[in-house]
Amino acid sequence: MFLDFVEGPLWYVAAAVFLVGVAWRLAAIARAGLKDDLSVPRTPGTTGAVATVFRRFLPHREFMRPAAFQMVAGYAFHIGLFVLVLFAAPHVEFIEQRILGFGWTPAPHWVFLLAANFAFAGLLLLWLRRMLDPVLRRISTPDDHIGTGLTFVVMFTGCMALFESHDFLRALHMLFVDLLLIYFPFSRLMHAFTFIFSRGFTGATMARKGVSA
Amino acid sequence: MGKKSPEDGGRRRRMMFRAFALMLAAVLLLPLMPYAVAYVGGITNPNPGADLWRQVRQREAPPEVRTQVQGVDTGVLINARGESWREFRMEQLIPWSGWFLGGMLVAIALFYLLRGRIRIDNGRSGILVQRFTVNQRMAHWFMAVVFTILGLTGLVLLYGRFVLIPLLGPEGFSVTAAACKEIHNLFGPIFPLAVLLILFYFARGNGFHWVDFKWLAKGGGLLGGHASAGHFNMGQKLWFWGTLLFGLSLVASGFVLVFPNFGQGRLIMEWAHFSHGIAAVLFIGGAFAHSYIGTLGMEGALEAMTNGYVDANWAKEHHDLWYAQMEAEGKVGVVPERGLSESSGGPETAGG
Amino acid sequence: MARMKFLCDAERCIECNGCVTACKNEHEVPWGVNRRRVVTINDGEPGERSMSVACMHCSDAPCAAVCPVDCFYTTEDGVVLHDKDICIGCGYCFYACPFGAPQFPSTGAYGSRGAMDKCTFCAGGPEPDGSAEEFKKYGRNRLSEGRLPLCAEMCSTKALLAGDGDTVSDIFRERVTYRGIGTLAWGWGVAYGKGGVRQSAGLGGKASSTKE
Amino acid sequence: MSERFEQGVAALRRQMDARIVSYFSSCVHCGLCAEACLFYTETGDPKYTPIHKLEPMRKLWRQEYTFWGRLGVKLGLADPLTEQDLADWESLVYDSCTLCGRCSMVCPVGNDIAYMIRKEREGMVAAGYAPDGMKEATRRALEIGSPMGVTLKTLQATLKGVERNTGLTIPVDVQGAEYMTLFSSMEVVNFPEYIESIARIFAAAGVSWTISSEAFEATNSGIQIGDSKAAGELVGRVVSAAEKLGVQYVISPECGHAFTAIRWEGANLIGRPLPFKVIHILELLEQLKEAGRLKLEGQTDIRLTFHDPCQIVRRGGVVEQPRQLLREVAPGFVEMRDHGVMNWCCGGGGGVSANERADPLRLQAFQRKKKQLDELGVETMVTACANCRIILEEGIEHYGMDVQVTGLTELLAEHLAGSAKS
Repeated sequence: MFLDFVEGPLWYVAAAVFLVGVAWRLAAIARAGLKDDLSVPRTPGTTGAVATVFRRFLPHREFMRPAAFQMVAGYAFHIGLFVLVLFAAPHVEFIEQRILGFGWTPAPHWVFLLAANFAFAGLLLLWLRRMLDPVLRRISTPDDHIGTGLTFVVMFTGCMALFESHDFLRALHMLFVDLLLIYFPFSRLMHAFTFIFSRGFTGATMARKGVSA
Repeated sequence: MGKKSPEDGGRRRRMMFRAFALMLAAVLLLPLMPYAVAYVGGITNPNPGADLWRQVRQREAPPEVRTQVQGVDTGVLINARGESWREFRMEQLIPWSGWFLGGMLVAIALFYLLRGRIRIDNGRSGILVQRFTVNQRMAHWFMAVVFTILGLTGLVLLYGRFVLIPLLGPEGFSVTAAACKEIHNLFGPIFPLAVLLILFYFARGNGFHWVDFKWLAKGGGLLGGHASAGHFNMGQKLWFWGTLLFGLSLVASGFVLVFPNFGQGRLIMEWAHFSHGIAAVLFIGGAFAHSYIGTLGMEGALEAMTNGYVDANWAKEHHDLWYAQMEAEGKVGVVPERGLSESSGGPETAGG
Repeated sequence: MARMKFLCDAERCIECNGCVTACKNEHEVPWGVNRRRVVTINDGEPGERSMSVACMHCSDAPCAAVCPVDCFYTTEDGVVLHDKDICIGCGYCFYACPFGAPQFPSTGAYGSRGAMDKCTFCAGGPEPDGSAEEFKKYGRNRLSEGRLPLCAEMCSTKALLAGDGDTVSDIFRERVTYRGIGTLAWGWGVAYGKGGVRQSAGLGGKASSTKE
Repeated sequence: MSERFEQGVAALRRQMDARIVSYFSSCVHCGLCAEACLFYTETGDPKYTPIHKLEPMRKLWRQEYTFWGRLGVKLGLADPLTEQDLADWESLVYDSCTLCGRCSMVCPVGNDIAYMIRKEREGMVAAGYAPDGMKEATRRALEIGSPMGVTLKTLQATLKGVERNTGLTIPVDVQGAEYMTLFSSMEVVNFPEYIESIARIFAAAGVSWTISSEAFEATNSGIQIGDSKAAGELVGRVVSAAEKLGVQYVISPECGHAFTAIRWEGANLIGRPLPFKVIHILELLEQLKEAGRLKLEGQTDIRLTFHDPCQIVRRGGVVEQPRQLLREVAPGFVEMRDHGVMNWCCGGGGGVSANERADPLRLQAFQRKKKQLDELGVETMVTACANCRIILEEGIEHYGMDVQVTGLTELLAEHLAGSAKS
């Protein structure tokens, strides 16, 4: 019944908090408003905004070296997590049965393993750097550690439940998933959505100036 | 079906049967005697299957067999090594490693009681020297985290039946063991990365020199007088090379064990299990000592791995040659990267 | 007490794989799992022998000894069974088993090893006898219905014997006794052969060569 | 809580537009911006991490735009923004940021950190936490018309000298001229060569231009200190002068922030589109060259490099023009390793040069430019910003380097076809 609770009532609450919270945070951005830029643009801001959203997936050539660690570890983590969340077989099944009503082909075993390893290695390295690097120690907030830690625990319990024979392990995983969903809108994890706006705003401004940012 | 009968009853009945069978055989074989006599110099009425079955039972080279059932080792009629593997695991690995690891803990506790915490004799000078870079510390802690996760889950699978089932019950332990198995299998493939990082960031300064053997002869300063050491002393160097050796053997054997779907047979898996178990237990034992001396055992050692800086007096007392070198290079007393302590305090005033 | 045992008479087994098929069909085992297999020694050569192998329900079962989660148990009838809810699919029983009996379905979500599966001597598992759940996990429980394993019952040559070890060995002993020396019908070597018993039976080897 | 502080917080709150709210929401504290900031790379001090300089503004955002922040401050669990924070951060916000915007180029989530600091300064200055040097400069700009205290008289004296040297008449207050030029005080005082150069070039190219006696100052201290009101006032003066003279274009001189101030912030500061087009002198020169009106002759064979003024290149969008112009006259032109939109700042932009207490830090940060120059081994550096030029010269002198700094317009004027001087 623990499983029933975390996959039932708590899951609905968590999903609701997540959806409403994210909407609220995005609305806060909209509510803050933006004055029209009256300066005469060199190139249109809209295309610049779209371009920068994509361009910032890679650092500038000149900045490849300083950004090498963050890029390698960051991508290992993010791509791994992306594959895990959307293509792990039990997730596809859950999405099909509980959320969308349709599913897709899950990742094969070796892809899943690779993704999980990359995600864990990346997240661990990023977290360790946060705890060891003086710059990151200076700028990190409790939220950074809670967000990272919660993500780690969700991934960890997810792997614990891989054998799929014990409901308790599945419930444990779901519990942390619910907690993560509830925590999400109030935390740095929001960057998963807001990065589009940030890049877009900067891209628009810079494109107006004729600079590809 | 019938109730369980006492053991000796079964034996008695078996003996009776044997005796009976013998007599029966004798009676039945009696008419064959003439033939046997007729073939003197030949063989005496063998069971033609006997050679075959002897061969099958032979542990060294079982005959080749065929089967319609496809799968790993389906063509092996008798798995000859199974029994020796069982003996290794149940009668050697588990008890001996238990004694070894327990002994390590006892030895460390005794050492602590006898020697106490190794202090910085001259106290802290307040002058810092950078010992490890951010990348080195990251490599170290990455290894530490992955190693701890793998070690703990591995030990649960090794001793859990004897230690945890009485505590958690069979169902409770099954949940634990299933989780541990999955975590162990999943973090296993990350371990090579940790070994590589250690190799990459710590290989420099871990070559052996004459001074290291002198250090060893003096028992690292425990047996007689001050033992000189460079950036790493003999103990650390042995630990580094041990990490590589154990690490590589764990990685190699681990890969054989973690992916049973490449068709490797039991023989290879059992060998992998031998080396995996032995290397892991030795590695874990070493890690006990390593963690002790790096934290509780020695004042001023842990900070080398947390913020990267050590006190000059600590360096002089434990790594005098390295300290002298750092001094010569003017790297002693260099103001460390600020912000070591606080994460969100107000800034110091900017220059000028 | 009775100790349930299998005994395969290699002199009778004709490698028809009827036992394998019967087992699969009766228990609806998952794809890739073969609780029973027939192996043939010296296939296609003179002296070829076949025998049907599955879990032999050892008295001192190595699988049970090495299981890290201790999921094996022996029933009153001497049948070695295991609890799939406790099994973690580690594969250690497979290393220790002399007969290669433990099987691992790769039907888990990740194609990794699922809980171990093996011959139950048609005795089901820890669930209530004859329950649907028991059938799903372990297959049919014939023993509780007073019937012997289907593989043996289906064996057309009655090579595969199952039942109380004492009874089975009695039957076998009787067969051996009547059969005399091996497959050789009584007196064959004498009647048709020149080179002695072994040669006439088509068995090469030292004895016959020295005879030559 | 002082009234000044209240005003500061109110000013800071007004800056919280959609951009800043999304920027703070996106920041994951990855620390990459530190590697882009020359104050961090040259000191190794983590407090110079760009995003850390925004801590006061982040606190305000947190307590007003986030759930935990709101709750925490109400319950007294989280510390709210205090006056002490502003006092503590003043030096970080003003001394160790040149608004060069290099961090804005590397942020993986796309935060425009320089923009945020520019906005944070609005709150700082409203609360009274700004360096005295910059406050003074702003006061002078508002009262006298120039941050360096250059008056019309000074300009006239300089122009006289220019007329003497060039033999040309410098047009002042010519109604209906096509272009109105602005100068930075530094050009008037330190680099009259620039004025001479454009006079020669315009004469040769037949450009109809003028100087306004009412508004000739291009610099805008309000932008640097972060005072929109002052900045708007300063832009307003240029606008009214240009309207009076009826010019089509206003030329922004070789001065970095002056270009940003009028080209990109100008219209927004006065709240209406500018009644003229703003063109940077390098853009104009490039256009003239393309149109064949600017004829160059002769080439210098020395190896030289170009220092990109941040506000003109990265933050202004004039990236290719200086390079095309340079290649015309200097085949020995080589680029520094990081150039163009990823250049390194001289260390004196964003008002740091007007802030005396930042001098030691600025000179330390100059090591970055020194490394770049040492790597190339050039002895001549061309730039297009009077402020950069002064800072570069100071740094070069401080480190005893053997590098000459010159303005791009001057270099071009030297190679003007039929030029008397070449």
